Amino acid sequence: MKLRADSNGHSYLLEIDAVEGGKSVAYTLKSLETEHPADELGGSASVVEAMPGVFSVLLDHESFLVRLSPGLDDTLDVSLGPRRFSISLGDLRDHAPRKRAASEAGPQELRAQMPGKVVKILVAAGERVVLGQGVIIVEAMKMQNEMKSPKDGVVSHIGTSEGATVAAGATLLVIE
Amino acid sequence: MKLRADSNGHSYLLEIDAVEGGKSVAYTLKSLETEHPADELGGSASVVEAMPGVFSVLLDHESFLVRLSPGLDDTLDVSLGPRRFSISLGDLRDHAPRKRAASEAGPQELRAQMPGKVVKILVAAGERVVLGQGVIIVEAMKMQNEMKSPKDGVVSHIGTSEGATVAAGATLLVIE
Amino acid sequence: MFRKVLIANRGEIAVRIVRALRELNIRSVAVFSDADRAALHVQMADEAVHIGAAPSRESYLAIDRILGAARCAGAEAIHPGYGFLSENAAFARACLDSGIKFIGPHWSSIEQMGSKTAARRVAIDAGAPIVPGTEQGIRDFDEARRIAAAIGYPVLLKAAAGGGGKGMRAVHAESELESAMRGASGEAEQAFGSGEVYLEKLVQRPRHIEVQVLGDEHGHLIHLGERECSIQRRHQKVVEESPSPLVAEHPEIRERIGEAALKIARKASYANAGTLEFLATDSGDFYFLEMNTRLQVEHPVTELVTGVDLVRWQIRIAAGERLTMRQEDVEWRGSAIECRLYAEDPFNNFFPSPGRIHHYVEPAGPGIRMDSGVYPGWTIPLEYDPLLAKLSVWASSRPEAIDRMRRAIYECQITGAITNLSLFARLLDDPAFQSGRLHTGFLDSFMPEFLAKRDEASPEAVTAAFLAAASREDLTPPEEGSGSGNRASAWQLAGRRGMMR
Amino acid sequence: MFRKVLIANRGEIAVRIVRALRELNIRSVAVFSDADRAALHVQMADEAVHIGAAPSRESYLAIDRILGAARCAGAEAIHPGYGFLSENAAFARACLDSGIKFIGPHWSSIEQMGSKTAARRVAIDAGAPIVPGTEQGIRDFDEARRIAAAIGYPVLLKAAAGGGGKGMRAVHAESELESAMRGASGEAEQAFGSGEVYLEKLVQRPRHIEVQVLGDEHGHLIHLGERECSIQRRHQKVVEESPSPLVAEHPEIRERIGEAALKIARKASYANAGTLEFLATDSGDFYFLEMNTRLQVEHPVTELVTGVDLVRWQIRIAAGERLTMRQEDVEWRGSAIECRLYAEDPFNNFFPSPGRIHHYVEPAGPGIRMDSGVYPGWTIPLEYDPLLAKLSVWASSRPEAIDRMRRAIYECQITGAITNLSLFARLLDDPAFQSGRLHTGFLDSFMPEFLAKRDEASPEAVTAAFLAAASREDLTPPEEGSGSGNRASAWQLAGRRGMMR
Repeated sequence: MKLRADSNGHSYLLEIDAVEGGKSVAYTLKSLETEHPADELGGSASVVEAMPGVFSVLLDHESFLVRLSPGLDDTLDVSLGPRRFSISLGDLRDHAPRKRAASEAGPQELRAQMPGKVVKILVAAGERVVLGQGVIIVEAMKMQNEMKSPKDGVVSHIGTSEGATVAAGATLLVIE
Repeated sequence: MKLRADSNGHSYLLEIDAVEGGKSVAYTLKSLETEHPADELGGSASVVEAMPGVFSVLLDHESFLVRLSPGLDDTLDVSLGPRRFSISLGDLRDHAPRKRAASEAGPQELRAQMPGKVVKILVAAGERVVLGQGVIIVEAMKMQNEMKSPKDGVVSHIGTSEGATVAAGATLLVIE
Repeated sequence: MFRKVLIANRGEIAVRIVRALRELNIRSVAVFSDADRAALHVQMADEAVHIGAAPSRESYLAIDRILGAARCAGAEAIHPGYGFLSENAAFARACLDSGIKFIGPHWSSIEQMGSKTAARRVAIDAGAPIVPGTEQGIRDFDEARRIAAAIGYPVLLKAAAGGGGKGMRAVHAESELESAMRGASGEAEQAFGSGEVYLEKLVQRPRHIEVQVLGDEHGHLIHLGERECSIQRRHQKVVEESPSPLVAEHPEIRERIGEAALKIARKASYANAGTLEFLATDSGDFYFLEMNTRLQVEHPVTELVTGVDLVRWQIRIAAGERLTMRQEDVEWRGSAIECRLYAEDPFNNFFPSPGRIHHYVEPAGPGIRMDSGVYPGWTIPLEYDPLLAKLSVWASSRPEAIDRMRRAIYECQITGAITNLSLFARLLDDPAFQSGRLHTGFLDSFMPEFLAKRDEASPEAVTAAFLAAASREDLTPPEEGSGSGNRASAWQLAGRRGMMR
Repeated sequence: MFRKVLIANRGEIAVRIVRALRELNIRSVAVFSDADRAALHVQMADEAVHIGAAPSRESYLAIDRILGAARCAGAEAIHPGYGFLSENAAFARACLDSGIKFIGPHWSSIEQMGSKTAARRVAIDAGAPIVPGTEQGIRDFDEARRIAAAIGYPVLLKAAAGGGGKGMRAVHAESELESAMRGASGEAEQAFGSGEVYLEKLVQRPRHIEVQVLGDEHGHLIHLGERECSIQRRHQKVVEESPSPLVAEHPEIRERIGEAALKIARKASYANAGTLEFLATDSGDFYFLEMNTRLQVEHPVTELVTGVDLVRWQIRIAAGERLTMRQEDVEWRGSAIECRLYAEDPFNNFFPSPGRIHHYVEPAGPGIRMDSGVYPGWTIPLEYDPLLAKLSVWASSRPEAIDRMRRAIYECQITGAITNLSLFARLLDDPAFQSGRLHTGFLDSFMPEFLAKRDEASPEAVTAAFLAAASREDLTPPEEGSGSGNRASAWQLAGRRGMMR
């Protein structure tokens, strides 16, 4: 079986095949990026779900304890020893590489990264701002965070007000 | 709302009513046993399920951390600090007190208390046995357990064989 | 001894105090706000009383509500933990007036030592070293030159009227003094309307070293050695250890700094647990900064190296018991380190990251102590500080303690909220940290290096994650020629049953 | 130092060794049988190799398979843990022959000290006390009287040919000797076909006290004091502690018993970690019983009081390092207790109770050490011993350690399998246990009292459980006049949403 697998902005082809006996599978992982071909990995693997969301994976002898939790969009957050990263699995025919980061061109939404309270809005709608300029202060857990403009532009929309409680992901400002 | 509640062979009437504001309920607990009337308990309670199966219960100020797991039949196993006990909830109209223990009259099934291997059967079908006589040896976790006859009687049926692996609850012998 | 004690706090420290009370066979009473009904300290205490709304000022900081809860539950004493009301002299006094024992020093000690200037005067009276300098403005260059020569270069010129770095100049030699004075004075004039400046010894790359003291209410006072808390960010401690690597190198410092701490504490007639903070230099000089008249967050490292249970003693002392240890009975063994696990993202300017904790695994085994206020499934409230748990280790030497902490960090799993675990993993690997050359600016100078290199997972680790995800995804086979959206079950084809047995 | 070490074991001890290896920056290789693919030690190790079917003789006892796994993974050394192959001289020798370092004593020490009679001869040669008596049969009453007088009453008459209590008589005074000899001899004749009896000193209500020794491969050997393991059932230890309450009362015993242990270990040219078991009396006499040439289950209590990491040292010693501690460097601090958590039902003759672990909460906080081989959701295999975890505590005194252990037992939650936690809860409350008057028959004499009084939950606790259950039961309202089976939702009517917020 072939799957498209993405992690950290890299795309791979993951191929999994049954092995006689059923205790393990054979797998190969190849980069889908022609410009940066990763070394091909392959071998035999065994996977058991020890607890919900907790998987013991043996790649040949190497032991990995993988914890999966739901991430943003279609991704899964992975916790593996001291490492944290995101992955997603999908149909192989999704050829386009995933967007690495939002493009700097066009309108950009500044979103709340976590639930909190809007302490102060430092700009007005229509105001011109520069990259890195503080535009809004949000507070959570006794800490204030001054969020910066992601680009040079104009504040085209303010989606919240001072004193408001915002949910994670809520649009605070749009900068065009 | 009225419920019938059983624990450790005792039956109670549990009554739960909503309280203004919805953060707690009023409850009363009365014994259903006229011969042994327990003190009536009552007051206000708050219950939150902190994790699946783990409940923080406040009876007025007193704090209880209750863990519930599925028990035998319709019961729930309760773990509360160092205490372990079983409870069940049901319809108030189940008036009959729960059976305390199997009666000594009539045929009795000797069941495996846990999964294990039958090491030796010490009696033959039709053999007469006395209360407390060893009848079968079952092994698990490197330990052998000689199971005893629960009564004087005759071995009417042997439901397993030496060397067999038995599941928890499997009938090993019947003694009439 | 008390029969029932109320804990006027929340989180890991409330849990710590519940544990101490249970070991003393004393009933514990937790208090909780609207945001904390499901919190761990409520679950673990014997009793719990609701005291108000989520904002601290309406619950954990509301003196009347806490005293009301104590009266209502019949508590004979209150342990304030740290933070909240723990250094509030008015609260300690209100407890006294209500006939409830405050587990801590007398309110007058809190009042006296809670003021930095009053505490500084106590230290001076006690003959303990403070950062040398003038507290009044300097009249002219001649006076400045005389004073600077007396305290020794480098010195710091500071605006008498202000703060925040304005009107401040470091001066490393007399030749720089005159021009620095002009600059500082001019800047101060502009910023604060007064050009007055004063002189202080410049402590370069200082270490933050503090001394734990413990005294009973019968006048017996001892110290339990030092903790080094130089790894901090914005004056927030992040990693603490005992012994200080500096003291490990120069053991005589412990006696000197301990004696200085005792002098100050004695002068303040201090009872119960308290901490005296010092700035120290690598050459072994130290200067009193301030006193914390309460239990410290980082008390476990002292408990681990001395074997003294500070919270147990706090309670016993408050109950009037005598401290049975003499100074010469205190022995230090091995090395202890504490990492504070915060729900904050070190890759995003340490912004708090509350959320619902999904996976939660505490490290265990030899030499590990976990003091936690959280559990899996719990949603971290927005209203309080982001300290989730304290992970402490003990080992027979500092290098072994570092090895053990790295192992513990490897085992520790918290998902659902972003934590600073990744920072510790890298910090413990840092050769400068390992060498013990610490100072209060250490973490700030480490951060660029940390941020520049975000750990990449190995290709094998990523593959393992892919295989784990594929084993549970309910992928349906793609239909011939159809678009995306239909997917194949890797595991159906690969024999899921066999793999999952 | 090794780069990779294989652990020829499973369960908590395999996890313990993984942790030590990780702290030493050595890669760990677990091995597993068919029954253990999902076991914790497989999850925690860096590598894991399947070695065979569930029965131990086809996996954990299969020397060739374990050596094969070590070769295949490229491991340079093997740690055998305890049990399984840990005292198998042939295995240790096969490791040597395969060029793989066995982390333990030389195979010849295992062979010599593994035989009780050979070990007894070593002890005699070393001048260490063994239970005094004759090993040959007694010819006549006169000889018996002479020997009994020499070793002192009470004495034990034992059948030379048998065991199991047959032909055994305790004799408390010379006046009883002649009749006892006739009785014992007659019974022995009947039971074993030989009336020959011999005499041994009767150790009454003996304590089981053992001494931990640690030696390097360069001839340097020290002892780390004693552990008291008198709380046992069928020679299976259940609770262990250090110091022994007897030694705490008579501190000079430690030096004497430690010196006796060292004499024996030196005579056997012993290297690595080992334990010498003694029977001891309340008057401070002790007699060598046997030696365990491996790490003990109960090693954590020694680690907690001495601060010495035994597993770390085992590995370092096997790598050829010198033991840097001298005997006079060893210091004992405070008191440690270990409870072995078994999946067995103390109310049902300790019958094993495997099952799927549902809830699993490890105690934490100050002074707690948990060494576990299990996790929630794991199904305990049938094939191996029922030890789930070891809960150890340290505190500054034995009473405080008992208080702490009670607190820890209160926090510890294991559901889905029946465990012996309830036994510990009651044992720790027992005044005789608290007084430290222990002997190997203690638990047997405690059991009737334990079984007679099954703890009843308080009415409040039962009510709390009812309310918890009612809050989640999906009870549908009973239909008017219908039979049972339809039930009402308590929470719907009582405002579930409000209560569950």
